[in-house]
Amino acid sequence: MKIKRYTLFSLLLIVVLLLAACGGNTTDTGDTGNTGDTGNTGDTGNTGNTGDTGDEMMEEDPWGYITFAPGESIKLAVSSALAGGYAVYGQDMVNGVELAIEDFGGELMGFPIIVEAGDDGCEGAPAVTVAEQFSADPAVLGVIGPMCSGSVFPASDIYAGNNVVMITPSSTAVIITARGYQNLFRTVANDDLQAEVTAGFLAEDKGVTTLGIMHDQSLYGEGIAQAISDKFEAGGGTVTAFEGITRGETDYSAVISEVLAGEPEAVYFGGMDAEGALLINQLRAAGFEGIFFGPDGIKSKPTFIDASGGAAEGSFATFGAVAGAVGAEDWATRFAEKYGDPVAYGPGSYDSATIILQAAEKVAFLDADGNLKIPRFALAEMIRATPYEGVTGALQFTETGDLAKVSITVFEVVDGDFIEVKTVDFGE
Amino acid sequence: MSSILESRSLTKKFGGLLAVNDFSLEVPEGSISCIIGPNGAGKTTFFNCVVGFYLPEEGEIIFNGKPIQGMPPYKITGLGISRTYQNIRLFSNMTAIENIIVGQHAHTKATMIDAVLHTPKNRKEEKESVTEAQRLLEFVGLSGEGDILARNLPYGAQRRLEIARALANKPKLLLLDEPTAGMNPYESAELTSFIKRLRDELGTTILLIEHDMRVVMKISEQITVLDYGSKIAEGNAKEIQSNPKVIEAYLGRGAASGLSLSRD
Amino acid sequence: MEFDFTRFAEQLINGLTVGSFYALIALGYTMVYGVLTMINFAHGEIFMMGAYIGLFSLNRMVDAGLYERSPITAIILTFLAGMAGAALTGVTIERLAYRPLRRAARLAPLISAIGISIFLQEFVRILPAMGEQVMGLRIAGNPIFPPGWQEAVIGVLEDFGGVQVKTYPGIFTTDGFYLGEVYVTYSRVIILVISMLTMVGLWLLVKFSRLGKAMRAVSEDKDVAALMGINVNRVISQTFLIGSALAGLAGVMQGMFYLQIRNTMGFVPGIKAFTAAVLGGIGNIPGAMLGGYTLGLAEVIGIQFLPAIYKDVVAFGLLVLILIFKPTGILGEALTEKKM
Amino acid sequence: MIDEANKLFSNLTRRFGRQTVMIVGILLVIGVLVLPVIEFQRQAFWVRVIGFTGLYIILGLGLNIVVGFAGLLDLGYVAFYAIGAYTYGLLASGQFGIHLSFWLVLPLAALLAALAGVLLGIPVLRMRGDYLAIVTLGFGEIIRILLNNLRGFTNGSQGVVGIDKPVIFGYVLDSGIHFYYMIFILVAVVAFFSNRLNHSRIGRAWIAIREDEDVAEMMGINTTLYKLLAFGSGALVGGLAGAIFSAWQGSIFPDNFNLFVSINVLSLIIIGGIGSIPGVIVGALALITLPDVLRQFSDYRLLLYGLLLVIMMIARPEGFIPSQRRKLELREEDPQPVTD
Amino acid sequence: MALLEVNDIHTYYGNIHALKGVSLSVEAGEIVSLIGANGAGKTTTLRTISGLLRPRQGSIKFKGEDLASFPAHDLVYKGISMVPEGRGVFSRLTVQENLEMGAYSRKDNIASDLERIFGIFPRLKERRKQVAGTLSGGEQQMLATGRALMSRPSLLLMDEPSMGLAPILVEGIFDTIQEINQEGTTILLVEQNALMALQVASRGYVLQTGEVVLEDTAENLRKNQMVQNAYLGIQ
Repeated sequence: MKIKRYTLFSLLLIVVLLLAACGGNTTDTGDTGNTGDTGNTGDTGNTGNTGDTGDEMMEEDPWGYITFAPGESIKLAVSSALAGGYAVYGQDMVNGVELAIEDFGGELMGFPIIVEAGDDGCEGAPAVTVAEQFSADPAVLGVIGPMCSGSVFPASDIYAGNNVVMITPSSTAVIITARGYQNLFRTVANDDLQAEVTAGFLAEDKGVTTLGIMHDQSLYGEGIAQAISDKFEAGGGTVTAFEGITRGETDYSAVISEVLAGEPEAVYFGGMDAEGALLINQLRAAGFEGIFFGPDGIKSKPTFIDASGGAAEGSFATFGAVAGAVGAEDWATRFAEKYGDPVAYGPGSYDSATIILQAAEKVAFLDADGNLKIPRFALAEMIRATPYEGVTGALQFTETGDLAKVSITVFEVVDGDFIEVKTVDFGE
Repeated sequence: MSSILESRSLTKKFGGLLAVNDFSLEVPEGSISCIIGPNGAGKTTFFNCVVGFYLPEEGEIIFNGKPIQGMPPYKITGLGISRTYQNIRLFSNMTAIENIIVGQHAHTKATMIDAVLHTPKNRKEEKESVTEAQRLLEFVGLSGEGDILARNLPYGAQRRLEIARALANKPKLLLLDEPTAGMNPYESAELTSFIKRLRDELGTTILLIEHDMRVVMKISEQITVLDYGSKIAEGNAKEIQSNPKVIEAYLGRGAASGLSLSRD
Repeated sequence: MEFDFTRFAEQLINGLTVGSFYALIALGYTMVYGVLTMINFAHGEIFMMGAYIGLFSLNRMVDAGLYERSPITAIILTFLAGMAGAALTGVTIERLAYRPLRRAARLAPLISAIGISIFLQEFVRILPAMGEQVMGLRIAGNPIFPPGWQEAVIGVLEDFGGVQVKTYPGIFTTDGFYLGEVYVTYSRVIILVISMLTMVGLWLLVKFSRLGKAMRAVSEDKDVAALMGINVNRVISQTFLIGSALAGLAGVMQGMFYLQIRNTMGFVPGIKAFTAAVLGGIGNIPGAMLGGYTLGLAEVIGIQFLPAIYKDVVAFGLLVLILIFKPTGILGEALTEKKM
Repeated sequence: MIDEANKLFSNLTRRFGRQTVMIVGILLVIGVLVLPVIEFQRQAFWVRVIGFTGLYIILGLGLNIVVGFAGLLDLGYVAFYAIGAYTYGLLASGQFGIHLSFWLVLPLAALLAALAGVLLGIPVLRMRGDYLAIVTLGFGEIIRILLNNLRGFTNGSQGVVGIDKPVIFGYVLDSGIHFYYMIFILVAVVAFFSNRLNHSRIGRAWIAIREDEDVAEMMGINTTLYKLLAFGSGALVGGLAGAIFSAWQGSIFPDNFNLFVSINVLSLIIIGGIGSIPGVIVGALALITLPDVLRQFSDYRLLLYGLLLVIMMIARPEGFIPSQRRKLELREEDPQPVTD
Repeated sequence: MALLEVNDIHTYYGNIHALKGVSLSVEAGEIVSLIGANGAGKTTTLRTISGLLRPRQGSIKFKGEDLASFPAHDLVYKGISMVPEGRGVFSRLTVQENLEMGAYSRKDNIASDLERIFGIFPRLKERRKQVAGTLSGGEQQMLATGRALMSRPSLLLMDEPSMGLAPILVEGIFDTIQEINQEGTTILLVEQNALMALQVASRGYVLQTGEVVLEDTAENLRKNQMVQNAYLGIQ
């Protein structure tokens, strides 16, 4: 009995400590003056909450208004994986949004802006719950995310039904934007465009005729791998192998042996950075000397290049952004100082957040009582109408929410960093 | 008397070990018969072969004129063979009455649909099961203790409950494996007369394994002695007691005198 | 594809390497199962903790220049640190999360273990962030901890865990030698040698040492073992200690030879090793080793004939097949199945 | 259910007084039913959260038949959920251009899942305890891998999207509230039936198998058949839940059906009190609702979840509302066991 | 001073009050028998003395030392050893390993003790390499007894050594008990076979529903009418 009580006590103690630790992180709940250890926004005594939008203005915006009483905070929401295996990317997104708010000045017409992050675990079901949460919250200005295509599908139904603007910085699946939602945008190129550039680069610039393809069996990885396979074969090349690996394993030598048995000149991997690092390392150990190529998911210095033990040297990756875009270098330095090197979606999230904030600034107004009002439909239209210069390049949306102009850049790993090799522009 | 159970040249091996070796036995219908023998002689193994728990390598087991070896235990039970265990194996977290109701399984018919929809058939059957179970509890002297969890019953009551559960199957043949194990002479004498009553009142044939010679000699009409899986003797109590082979292998001289010491 | 002997031989070596990891981790499952008849679902996370603690120590030795001066010493010390760290984790878990449930239902410790597994994964990930928040706590607007501490503590925590993948320094290269036509890297040979030596050592320990016999006695009957004068709790702790140390060894090996470690790295090997332990007959030590290698080889042989995505299907299919014919695993005793 | 509810009721009344319990109970039931009707600010969120909890209650009730009633440890329950979901997804979406009615596919999904349950049951019948656990776990993984890789059939990792919403008399059920009511009707139906099953000849046979399989067979119980019945009924319920999930969600991906779902469902029935129907509800509230309520602790969510599992198990190894019978099974009654 | 002094112990299983104040004593060199019906508390008494169960009340003194604070595994070091009910051999260990486990509490050379046990039970010597699970019931009983002796106990607790054994083996078991006793080991014996038990013992206690109802010399107990009726099967 003694042991049991003691155990319980210690466990409870841990919980209390954790809750205390969590307590330090109340920037998102906004109902207490916060202790603010993360750089954003100050102490705002929150007074009650205003529920509904002002009736008298309803007819003016077909989607209604987001209204803030004086002193209330504007929430910029992030839906992503914040715990579990994909949290590294989700955290990156939150960091990007945080930095965007800071650069924006931390407030909009005197109303403080805060980040509200929701954990969707990169999965459909919780993403819908998060979407219901954000949609039901009258203080949410817009949503950055969800990160994974599997979450975007079901969650976007909810956001669309509630007229909440969302921009995903990461979901590349082609059909996401094909459903006619007017509230949905993305700041990345879709799989087809990436595949076109990759296949073209491999076949024309590098003269590759045989390609072995691997993927991580995920929606993202297999999707892009399939697109590459189609484009490469359409261009007259031969795909010697199309094999999947299991995320979470470490020794991929067996699959590699099978892929190399077809003696491909190049190997493409549809998947993320961490597995990419393991693969390139083991490919080289297995004697492969050809080209290794991957999508934006592997374009990460810390988790691909640094984690590969030098084997990544000479590998290629595409990224849907202009290298050396205005201020990008300076931005990257500032980001790194604050949070460490961006992993993957930090820049895209930064741009997405800034786009929403800039559009909001243009459509927002104060009513007679001093409430801040943001018309929802006008906000979406403003986002669509306004060209934007960001750290990932010049962005401009189409009717469907895709990028009108996309630049896809091929990077090569040289001396332990990504160097721009070639940029292809799409759109007018 | 015809035999209800017959074993013909039965052989059961475990690896290289011959647990039961070319064993033939006839159990007369309506008798109380007994198998004795040293530990590891193959008595319980034989029981396990009869109820279908083990598949014998050779030989036949005939129950009521039909071969039953190779049939699954639940089917053999359905034919009318029940058993108890050396170290009581009740469903210890079920109540006494539930134990008996489970014992009636082979005779009840309710299907999943009946159970879910509470059909009249199901209700009638449930009612009858409870009545029958209560009757059996009374028979073994446990009336009023139906709602006690089996494992909370005293040892002797557990033995009787196990027999009641076996009886719920309305067996024609009841196999009892060391029913008096762990009982003192007083308790085992009580159980012995109960077993006799069983046969006399219900007409159930009884085959038991037993170490307590006082019990064996008192109630057995036929005694079979097993040693190393083979039959070494068969006969009535007197014949067995004086059989030199049995004394040598099993009883021992002292035990024989011990029997007389008990002035039985 | 026609049969290619060289590739087949290559795959066998791949299978043995992977099998070594499975076997080392499976041993912990099987040992714990032996003494407690519980599935220690958190065992994969103990493996992960070993890798993290190993890396943390290695970084310290690099900082101190020890690695420069004597790489071999540093590597050995890294292994020892990883093993010790994993062992400590295992023993602590047993003490806090399993021992109070020793007499509870069989599934209670399983759920507790699942809880611990999730907790450890998240703990390692969140540690730096948590440190930052705890260090940032204020009373009446004044920080509780002096700023100097904050930096040091957060630095240490960030060096230990965090959300990002961590990388061991590339100590072992992709160098190797040709065995006939088959290219074998030195690192694979080292993995095989270390694993096999460890396992033989363990086998000898369990077979012949006083502790080994005590472990076997405890696994059969705790009460009677206590009557022999065996301190049952201590033996259980020691079992966790040894099993966890083996997982720690595997964890450090993973880091050394595959470079990359992360907080979720325990999950897949954990499930596979559990499979291997059952395959060999859970509770049986040689069974776990055999199960590990069988599984590793089955996977590589399987993908010679099927697409690689079906590798796990092959693994589980083999398990089902073996259990159908031998319900207690390859070396499991049939004796326990139907004893009367 | 009625018996258990009565017992629960009398327990609670003893502790809190009859009136309080009645009032709280009535308020709870009304709250659940009325929640979607009254308007309040975060209503849609709450409807989603409670509705989703309801879905897990259904899953819990289904798995409870297998684990709680029949005592078969199933770690691959998600497979049946997946089969139900994909049955509806494939037969009512653009995937094959088939758009069958939800009401037609719902029973079909249940039957297919039940069939899969029986098919899984056949090879694993002879296995006991932990062997069963790993094989069922493997089965769940195999189903997920197949869903992920049978690309021509399931569209692989790219999932099935644009799944039809159910239509009733020309009225499309597309809001969360519709699904909310649909789910709670099903909760009531499944709870009612599973309770009747438990207190029937079938239920008693399951208990007997759980207690002592060999003896159960000696009672004339065809253990093979009854185990299959348990697997089949549990799977059937899982299939129903899956079909509703896929209609509600509108898109499904293999990743929705990972091992964590099985673990979650198992944990909730054990935390609630295995074998107990009110227990399943409480367990779901603790493990499904609570984490959603604690959303503001986003990055600590899983960490707390893991810790919660451990603490709840240690505090109440028999679960919050154990079934009367299980309560007795779970607690060994030895006084101060010394060898622990 | 008695070797073992049990004073008014109360032991519970959950809420079940199993021992309701049992007191007994064993002098050095004696064989003392505990007899009683099933559920009378005989085994519980032995398990409480050996430390596997803890009394809620009462004291147990061995060689004058209170045993309350010692866990079961420490008692072996003090000189108490037990042959548990149902024998409890480690079925996957060999005969020799089982015997070695018996000497777990000792660090000195055990070879001579092994020889001594093999002297008492030559059957065990023949089977020393055999796994204990394959032994017959009688051999397992020998092994359990031999194993308990390996710790060189001053007090040996034996729980139902004759249970489930063929009559011919039962004799041998009681012969051995006397032999062990003559070599200087004190024995506390729980036996269903009261007849035999009272023949080898010098004194005895009769337990009924957790209480001692009778204590006397073995000879007197054998003559006692109540004992004859209830436990010796003599009517």
